Amino acid sequence: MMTWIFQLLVFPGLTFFVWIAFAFEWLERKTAAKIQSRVGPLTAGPKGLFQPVADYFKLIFKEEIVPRYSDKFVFLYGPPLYFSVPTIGAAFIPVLGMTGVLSHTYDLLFILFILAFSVLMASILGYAAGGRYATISIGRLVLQYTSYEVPLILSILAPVMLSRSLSLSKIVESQTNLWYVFYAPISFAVFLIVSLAELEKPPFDIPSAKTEIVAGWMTEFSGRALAYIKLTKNLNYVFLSALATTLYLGGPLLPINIQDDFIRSAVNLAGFLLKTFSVGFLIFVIKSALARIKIEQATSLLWTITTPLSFLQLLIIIILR
Amino acid sequence: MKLKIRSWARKNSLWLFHVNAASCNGCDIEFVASLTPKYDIERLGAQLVPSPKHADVLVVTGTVNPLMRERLKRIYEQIPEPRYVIALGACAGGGGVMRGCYNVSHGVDKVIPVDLYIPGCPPRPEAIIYGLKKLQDKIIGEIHD
Amino acid sequence: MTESLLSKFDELKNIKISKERNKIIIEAEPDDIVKTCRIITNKLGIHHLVTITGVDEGEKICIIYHFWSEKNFINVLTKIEKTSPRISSITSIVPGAIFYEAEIHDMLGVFFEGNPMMNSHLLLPDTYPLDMPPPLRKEANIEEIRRRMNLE
Amino acid sequence: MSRDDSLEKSLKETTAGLIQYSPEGLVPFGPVHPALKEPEYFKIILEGEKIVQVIPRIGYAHRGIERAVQERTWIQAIYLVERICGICSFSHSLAFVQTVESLTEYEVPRRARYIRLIIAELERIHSHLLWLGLVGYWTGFDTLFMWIWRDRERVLDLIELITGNRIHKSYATITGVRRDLPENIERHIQDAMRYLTERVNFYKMVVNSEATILTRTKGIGWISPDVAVKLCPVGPLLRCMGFKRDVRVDDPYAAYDEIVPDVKTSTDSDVLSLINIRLAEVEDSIRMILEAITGIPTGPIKTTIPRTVPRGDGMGHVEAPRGELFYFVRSEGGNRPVRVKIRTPTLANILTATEMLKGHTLADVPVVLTGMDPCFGCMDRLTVIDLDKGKEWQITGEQLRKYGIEWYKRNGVGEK
Repeated sequence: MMTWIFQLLVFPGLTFFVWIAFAFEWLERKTAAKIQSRVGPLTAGPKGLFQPVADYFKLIFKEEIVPRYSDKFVFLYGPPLYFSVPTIGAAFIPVLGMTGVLSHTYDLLFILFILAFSVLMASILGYAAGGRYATISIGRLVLQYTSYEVPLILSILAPVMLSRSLSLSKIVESQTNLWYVFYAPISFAVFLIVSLAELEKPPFDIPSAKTEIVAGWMTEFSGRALAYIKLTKNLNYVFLSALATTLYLGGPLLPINIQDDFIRSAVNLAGFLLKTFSVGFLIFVIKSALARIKIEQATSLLWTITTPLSFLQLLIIIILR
Repeated sequence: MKLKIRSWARKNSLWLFHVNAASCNGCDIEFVASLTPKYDIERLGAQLVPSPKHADVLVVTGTVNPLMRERLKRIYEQIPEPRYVIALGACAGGGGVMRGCYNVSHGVDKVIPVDLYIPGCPPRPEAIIYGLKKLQDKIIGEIHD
Repeated sequence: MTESLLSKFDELKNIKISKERNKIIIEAEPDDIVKTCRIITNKLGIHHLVTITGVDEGEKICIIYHFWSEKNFINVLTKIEKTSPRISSITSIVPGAIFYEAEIHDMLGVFFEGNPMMNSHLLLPDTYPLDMPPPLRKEANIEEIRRRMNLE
Repeated sequence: MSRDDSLEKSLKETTAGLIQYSPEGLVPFGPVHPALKEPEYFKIILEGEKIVQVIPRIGYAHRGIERAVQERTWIQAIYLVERICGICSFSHSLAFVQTVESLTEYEVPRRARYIRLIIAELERIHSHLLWLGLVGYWTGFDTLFMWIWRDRERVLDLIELITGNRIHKSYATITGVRRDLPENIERHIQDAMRYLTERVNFYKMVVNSEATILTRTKGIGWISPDVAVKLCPVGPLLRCMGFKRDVRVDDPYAAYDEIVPDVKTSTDSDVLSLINIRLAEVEDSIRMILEAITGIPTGPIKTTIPRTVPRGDGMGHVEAPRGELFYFVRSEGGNRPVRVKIRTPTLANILTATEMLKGHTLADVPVVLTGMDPCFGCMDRLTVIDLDKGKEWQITGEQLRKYGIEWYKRNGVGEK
């Protein structure tokens, strides 16, 4: 029981993922800056490493403005709830061994639910805050969600079919010999594209397009609430990268055989971090090289290209087996 | 300790919201230029945010004409505390070359309180970086007092 | 050049045409302004209205329509009384004139009959005192205007 | 005939909209909006995501310069008019100075005319690159924005080297320019131009091949040329509709009679063609600058003239980066102008831009509206959108229904 609580709270659980989320934001900003031939954050901590921490603490200590026409209860208590969504999801990710902190037979169904719930929470938050930019933003968010959910489920189905299991630990276990990215490369690509849509990053940053609708559904939030929302968005980032790692890159497992338990966990941890940051880095590079598209273009792209591609992958798997 | 963390966080995370209050664009393009590769104020942790609700620093350029006056006040009120105002350029500082025109306030400080003036017509990006540095010093000093 | 131009305007009386460098100046009566502009656009085929200028000349307000064709400015000049500054709008002939006319309405208080923007401000703030003369009139006192708009 | 009718109807709607507002689906765009660095207010009426009506309210950057110029002497006025706009500041001073010169009969030395051409073309490159970078920003392509602005610094460095300032150059004066070219400038210009040629070719490749940019710009903002020409647009906006009109060729000034610009046109009349026209103009400017710097004559850079200007009406125009910039100056023989009228390209183009927007979606607004390269600082000298927050939405919504224009007046006064 104590190990379980320790795992959940400190290592490798909530706090662990929060620190990775900060590191992800730093990496995102640094990568974007390097691609744009800038320097990026530099003065906060070594190489600006503590920049996201500074942003977070500053927001925590700031005044929180509650708009007059907002739903005050949801406005105040929604952001912590929103924060909890990817945190619970992250507990299912195997980090040290084959299993995560939480684990059961139907992990993936729960994770799909988590991904949907995150969008739902965003819509509720935007709705509670009110304002016309939020209204347009939610419309786009929901439309985008309905377009990418089918390719998302189809792309997750590939590892499920290959391992014949819905449990993450089973999926990781069956990848000991060869990662699924080699069996199902198309699905992996589709998963990355869908991740961009889920994370509202270019070219799918339509619901928070700042040159059109200010900050979308986040426009009205300030102070503590904004700190939670920003952190949650980074956690989503980590969560999706970790999920890609688990489903396609063999989870934390590295092709090394070690007997000692402690050293094996340490190596697994290193493997997990390496793979997650690589996937994250890949997403940063893709997003920096693209412009935003329009919502109808996004919908047609997701429906007419990614969905048939995912089907094609599934068909190949069926034929080859 | 808490104060130290707080002032460190505030100093290193200045989120800017830019308002062009009837300016000639000179200051605005120099301000945007200070975000771009050659100058890059993101090094200091500053970034441009789209909504005043997310901002810490209000950067005002221009001569603040009567149409923009009320807008400016309203935007200022939307910025959560603690907030700082930078008056960028000669026009925002005190009217500049437009002083005496019928549709011009003589400076931003006639409308909202100002923390920092960056003079110049327009100020060079180097001056803007120096100004931000000054603001950071002010923030640290302010909390120790 | 001026003669051939003059022949185009035969249906109008009281018209004077002079040329100086690349400036052709057509002086017309205020009532004939729509007809003159129609001749310019239809008969001469000049569609590019550069702008409309209004000048306060003391007792009269001079309104100049600047057209540009090939190598020349064609200026239609007309003068209206300051006491009743009204003139018909040319927006039915040149739709692009809407903002130019509205600008003169703001700046000199000339009313263009037929222009839909005549009861709102184009450039001036809504706090501009209505009983004060428009800012580009000679009698407008800048200091007084500033005081009235609470800018001092 | 039917086309004319539909234009008239559409215009009537626009202008009627200036007076009566419909509260449903109204989205304010400005005056303080992340897409526009300048304050101007466009009320956009939507049906879902489709735009049915755009209503501009200009005046957020109005300062009253036309009146102030009348209280300055001829020389002081130059420094005031160039502060109308920070992007095309040299075009403003050049247009004013040329208009005054047309009144005075003094010849501008040939070397000064060449130097004017060089600065005017450098400014055009700087302005077009700035705009293209912002297109990247508006379409959410930050990398393109940063790269272009980095390259733009090379042009600003050159301008600083020649005139002593980055933005407001204070360089033109009546009958000449204020300083001579510094030594070794030829080498600096050639280095920078070689670098820019390479970069412009790269950007040409990027905007014409990068799929996300193409989907955002190709076919967007289409307007029928027959309709548009009646709205009197100028500059690249007119050239993208196939009209070969450029003040530098139609009415040569500076040294444009000796170094003739190659006017590029397109018949696509969409945002992509605007980008391509502007990039082609940048290439042409590079060529003209190189020609001018190699063939520059020696001699004086200005002539001394009395402080008064003879009586008369002067008209002058230059091709600013955004289009035709027109000045009217009336002198009564004194040491200061009696009336200076300025018509900036943006005021001429804004009506066309609002027409271009109709039928497109909200996502196109920043791209189309800024596709004309608005410079509201210019327009508002005498003349952008609204970031009102949700809490005001409901108040104004009620007021709109009740008062119509009354609301409009009150909104300027502002209610919290």
